[in-house]
Amino acid sequence: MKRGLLIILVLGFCMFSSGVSYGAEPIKIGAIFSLTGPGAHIGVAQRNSVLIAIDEFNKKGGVGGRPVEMVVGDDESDPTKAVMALRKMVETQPIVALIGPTRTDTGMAMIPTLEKEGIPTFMHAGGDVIITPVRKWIFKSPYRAADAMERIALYLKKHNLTKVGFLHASDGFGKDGAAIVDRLAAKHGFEVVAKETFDMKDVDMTAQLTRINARGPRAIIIWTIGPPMGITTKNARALGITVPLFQCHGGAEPIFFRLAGDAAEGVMMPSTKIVVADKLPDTDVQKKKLVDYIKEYETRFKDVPGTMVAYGADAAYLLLEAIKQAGPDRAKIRDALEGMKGYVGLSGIYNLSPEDHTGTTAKDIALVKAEKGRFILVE
Amino acid sequence: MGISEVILKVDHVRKFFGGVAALNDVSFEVNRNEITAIIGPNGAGKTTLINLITGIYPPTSGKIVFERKTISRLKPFHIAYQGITRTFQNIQVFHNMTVLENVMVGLHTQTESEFLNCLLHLPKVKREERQVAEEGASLLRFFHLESKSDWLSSSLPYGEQKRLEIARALAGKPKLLLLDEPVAGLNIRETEEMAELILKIKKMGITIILVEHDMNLVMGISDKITVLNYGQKISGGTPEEVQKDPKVIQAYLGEE
Amino acid sequence: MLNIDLINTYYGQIHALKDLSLHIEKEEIVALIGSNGAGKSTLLNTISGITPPRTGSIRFNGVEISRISPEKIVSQRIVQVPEGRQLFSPLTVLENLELGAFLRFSGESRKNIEKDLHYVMELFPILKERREQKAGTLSGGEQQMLSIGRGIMGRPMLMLLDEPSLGLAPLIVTEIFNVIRKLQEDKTTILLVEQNAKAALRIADRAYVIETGRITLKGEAKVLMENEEVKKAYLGKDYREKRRQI
Amino acid sequence: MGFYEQILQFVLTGLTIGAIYALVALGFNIIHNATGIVNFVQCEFVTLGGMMMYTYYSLLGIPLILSFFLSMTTIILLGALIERGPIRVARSKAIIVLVFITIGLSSTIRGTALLAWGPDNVPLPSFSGENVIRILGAAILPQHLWIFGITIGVVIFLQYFFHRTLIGKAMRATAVNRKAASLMGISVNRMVLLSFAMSGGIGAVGGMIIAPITTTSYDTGIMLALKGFSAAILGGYGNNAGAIAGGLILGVLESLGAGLISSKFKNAFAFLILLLVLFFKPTGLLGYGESERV
Amino acid sequence: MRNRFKFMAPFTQKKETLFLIIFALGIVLIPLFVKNKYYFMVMNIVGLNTIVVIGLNLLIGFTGQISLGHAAFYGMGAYLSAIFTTTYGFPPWPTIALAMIITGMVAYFVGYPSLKLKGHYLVMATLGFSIIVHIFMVELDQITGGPSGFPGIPHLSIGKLVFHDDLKNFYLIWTFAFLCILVSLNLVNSRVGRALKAIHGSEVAANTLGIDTDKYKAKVFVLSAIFASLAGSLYAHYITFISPRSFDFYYSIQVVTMVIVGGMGSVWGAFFGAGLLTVLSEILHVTEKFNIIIYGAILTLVLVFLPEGMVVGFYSFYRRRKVKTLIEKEGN
Repeated sequence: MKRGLLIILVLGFCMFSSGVSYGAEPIKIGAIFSLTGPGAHIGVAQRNSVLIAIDEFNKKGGVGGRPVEMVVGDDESDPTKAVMALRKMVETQPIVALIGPTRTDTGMAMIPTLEKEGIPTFMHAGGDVIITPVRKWIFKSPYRAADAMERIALYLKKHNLTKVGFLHASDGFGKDGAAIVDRLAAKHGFEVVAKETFDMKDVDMTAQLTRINARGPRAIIIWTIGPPMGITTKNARALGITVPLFQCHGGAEPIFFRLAGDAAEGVMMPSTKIVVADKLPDTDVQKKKLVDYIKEYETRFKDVPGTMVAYGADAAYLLLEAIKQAGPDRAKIRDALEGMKGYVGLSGIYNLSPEDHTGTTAKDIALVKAEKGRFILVE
Repeated sequence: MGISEVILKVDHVRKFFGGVAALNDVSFEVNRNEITAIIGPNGAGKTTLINLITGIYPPTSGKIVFERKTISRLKPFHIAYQGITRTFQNIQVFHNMTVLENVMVGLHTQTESEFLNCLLHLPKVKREERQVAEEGASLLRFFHLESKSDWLSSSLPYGEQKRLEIARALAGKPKLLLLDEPVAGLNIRETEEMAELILKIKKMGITIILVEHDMNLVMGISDKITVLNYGQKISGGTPEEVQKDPKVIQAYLGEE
Repeated sequence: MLNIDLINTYYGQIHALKDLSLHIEKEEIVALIGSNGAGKSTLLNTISGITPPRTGSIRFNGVEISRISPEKIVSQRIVQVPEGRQLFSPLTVLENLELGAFLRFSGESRKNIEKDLHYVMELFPILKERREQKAGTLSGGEQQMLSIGRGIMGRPMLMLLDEPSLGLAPLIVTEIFNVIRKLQEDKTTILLVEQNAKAALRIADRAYVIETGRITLKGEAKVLMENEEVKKAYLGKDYREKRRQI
Repeated sequence: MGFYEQILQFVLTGLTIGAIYALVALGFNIIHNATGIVNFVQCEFVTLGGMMMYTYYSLLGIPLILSFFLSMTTIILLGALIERGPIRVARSKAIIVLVFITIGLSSTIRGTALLAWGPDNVPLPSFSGENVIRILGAAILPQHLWIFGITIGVVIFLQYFFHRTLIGKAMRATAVNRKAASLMGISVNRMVLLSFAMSGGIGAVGGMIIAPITTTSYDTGIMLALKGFSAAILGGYGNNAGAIAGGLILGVLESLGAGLISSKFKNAFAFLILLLVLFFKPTGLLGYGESERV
Repeated sequence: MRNRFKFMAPFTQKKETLFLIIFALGIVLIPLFVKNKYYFMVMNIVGLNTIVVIGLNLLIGFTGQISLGHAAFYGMGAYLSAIFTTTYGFPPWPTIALAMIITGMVAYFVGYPSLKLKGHYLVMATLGFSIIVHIFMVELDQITGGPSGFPGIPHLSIGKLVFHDDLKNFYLIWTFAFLCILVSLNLVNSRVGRALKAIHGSEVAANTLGIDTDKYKAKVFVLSAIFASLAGSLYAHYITFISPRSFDFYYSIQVVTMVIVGGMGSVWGAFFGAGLLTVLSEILHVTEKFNIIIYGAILTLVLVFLPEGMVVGFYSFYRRRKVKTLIEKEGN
């Protein structure tokens, strides 16, 4: 709460000094992230990303002079705590919408309350279960895992790589991917020759990779987020595996190079364009927005934004845009979100609809490759 | 006293701990309503013998018969139900419970409420509780502990803890009571009180086995004595016989 | 050399030593006899600092030692050979002996320690044969010898021997008592706690009889040997009188 | 890769991770032998080893070897501090109370580490490059060799320490018989202090040598330590040879299980072994039967 | 003299009846004053934790056997309820009972061999068991929904009354918590309760007094598992979503901490511990990262300085002072 209070004070001071909308009552939106616990490495970056979007929005005048204020909660990466944090927010703050949470399980735990209370929510969680089936009040900003993997499948098809090994974490995200890869294999005509799993806390996946490698795959897809990305990459290289290696759409983060070290070289992954913004052609409609955002993020947080930041920021941008259009009314905000078409975000062009609460498609996704400590666009 | 009846028979009992014999071929009998003392120098195997009788561990060979029933393979709690209870060399009163509760635990074999009944506190349990509390209180009166029945037993002075432990053992209405060094650590006055107490218990018709180092006490109150040394029985008989037995004198005082 | 003055020691809630006083002169063997549970071992542990007295004083060569830690007392050269041997059974005989000299390694030359090692091996030749064996594999008598040998390695001025004859065959008891006498000749002062009263009184200069934490008799060992009271301390008085009253 | 090469690969990687389990198990043993408790702070010793190394080497730019020993020293001091502080001050010396004190400390330290280094995993460079070495068709990294080498080094050091030095012998003596040890003038408190310091050092080494392969974060130690504990139980709690055997066996079994049967229940496997050993042979493979001692 | 009056018995039965009445009144009256749904949710979580902690306290505090595996039983209750009602359409109330029975049986099979082990061996056996259960929750995703969790669990209902909001669940959960406290007090003040305490005091002595210690330990372990299972089922039907994260190793540590902090061997201490630490962790929420540090520090400090737990510890401190003044008065 102290931090929340601090933000209010700072924001209040900014408004006062700039003379904009003095005395106007702020519109509150809730934001729940995994600031501690196993999801914290993503949650903290996401909070930062949202902060930038909101400040930018308020600087432009907010909603008819009323600033937007973010009320932050921590779910400690725990479903029970997530519901408690939400319940607390709903009871104590007049929030009109919610951003977050970070994880799929915390998100799922919050859904019953959110649906009952009728709070338009933009989640950051990766799992597609959140929007399948489409729920009235729930949206999610990261790419659908299926779309991201489809991006990989297109590459496989183009280069005629028909035998694929699949290694995934045993968490929700990893298992989700394991189901998707089977569907896509049928659709795009490749064969999953081996499928192995590991625990997020494991420190060595050599055994699994050895097993996969023994089946002679032409490419290996690894579906996980966080530290195991580095370990699997290193293990694969240590085993002398030379076939193309793919990580998931959560991997294009600066930390990937630190985790995987030299082994990172050549690993491909679907990503938002934020990691390759400077290499985009000037004709790209997203380029200016990306470059500006990166600059702001780097000066403010002394850190290079990765793909997770883009998802986080987009959730905020879309929500703020909807609030601007609809005013501080939950139902109207929801309707505005659902009607959002062609919105240029950091992750792609969003076309939300009653049938689609994510709004991006495989076309928005870039395929990037790690090369000499940076990401480059593959094609 | 008439013809004495054998209540406990220890029959060629051996106990080995990892190859070392703690008891080697020990046999003796205990008569009903007598005080039988087991004495012997340190490490003679006295406490081992008590532990065997109360089932703490089984004998390596041989058997122990109590009232015509072989008890040498029974677990301690079974043996308690047969009517044998005991005290311990280093007091084992339940420090986490009150004085009264300690005695009430002693009444365990006299009652039968089990988990489900107790959880629901059925009328039967209520009745049993009242009865147990009354019996406990009367036992405490007998041992002059009634004024401290609500005390945590750990707060009692040492001598009273010793008494409490005997009270607890008596609560199980034993036919045979084993006392392991009941006066160790007591002063002379307390020792005399304890001697009276033990004789009083005997008067209640309870057979007693007494392991004790205080020879004044042993010689004073026992009817029979069994002497152990190096895990073997070296002598046995009345106090007068034992006191005169050169083998006993040698075991205690060393060789001439 | 050692002066114990009116000490009271509690063992948990047991008042184990009651206003106990005794003294030991240089190079004598003093025997402390009494039945089990009389407080003999407690007294040794009180001197060694393991169960410090609640009141009273213990002075060693004029220095108060009743409030200092066991290891400091060992460094004063008071070494106890505990009852039941208390060897480090998974360690070898040699290691056990070395540890007996634990505190001396920091202050003395290795040569001195080596010399004492030879001395112990001479006293107990069997230990030399078994030097690399684990202490736990020795026979009872050998273990007792090792325990005493370990004590000697501390180069004590005062050695506290707790029941060295316990559980040993008569022949070995004789051997051990011979060694004790030899130690005295080599200028070690000895406080000997024994249940085997006769053997103890035979080699002691003076003796104390302890009963329920109090000294009940003291005097020249030879005198005490003849005293009937000693016998009673072990085998008890006749209690029958009392019993009839009840 | 043929079947036998695969097996070899599983065994080799299993041995690597097993070596870490063995180190952790040794750490558990040393404290157990001195005090009879399970020290949950062992988890944090492992974690902090890696994190301190990262701090000294990557953040402060201190040379690798120096960083290695600096980190070790830091954790040794931490271990000593824990003994000198809460463990010695504790009003109750009941084993179970002490065990829960270490659980509390473990969580306090983990929280502090989270605060100090943040939630992200951080990398450590390999000690000598990342060129793959081939052994009969199986591939390993130079870091694997370092792990083997340093583990063997630690084992030799411990063997030397416990059997050739006076202090080491005194520690063994204290573990066997506290009272006799203090009668020899050995300070039991100091030996316990030393045991905490040593297992801190050993845990830290484990954390440091595995970090270049796995990266490290504020909570990497937990799983490693719990499995290290399983290894200690498997080998016979308190027995150092057993700890090493238990660690290696567990590592190899895990690797073979994941490789040949299924990777799904790999972690369940370690704990299933733990349960089976506890139920059917609580003394472990090489134990002294010390479960009775508790 | 100081030592002799260390302390007297903490609670008497008369006081317990009084506490029970106050407690029941509290449950009825609190909703009249509190309107904030968030507070109700916090209190509901306190209630659920209370049920688990009371059961665990019977095991740890009274019988002296430590378990670090109760997250597994809590989780089993939740998952069995969720699976049977949601996937197979069983009616909820019988399912809760069924879950309690199944959990109890599993607890027996784990407990019986484990409880023969002493001290930390028991701790590690239960810990190992709970990690295995956790892995099954994650890996058997066909049945459990895996790590993403299990959504759509129905609310409980009695006839037309559906327990769908925080207030209704407040009454439901606290009624069960009240019943658990009641039956625990019954048990504690009975033949069985005394037997359990005796086992804690001295297992050998208890055995020689006719108490079948192995059987009693296994039974109380099963009972505590059943309590945890009940709490788990209520949790599942209350939140309507469960995931393995809620039933991991940390939860086990958390509930054991509640037992220890509240005070071992006191039913009210268990309630106090559950309440204090649940509310505390909510308040500490604002300190974000300090949360885990403070939690650990509390556990450490309580154990170092008040090993009897806070309730019993402070109580005995108070009694000691009272007794001391009594003695001083007598002296004058």
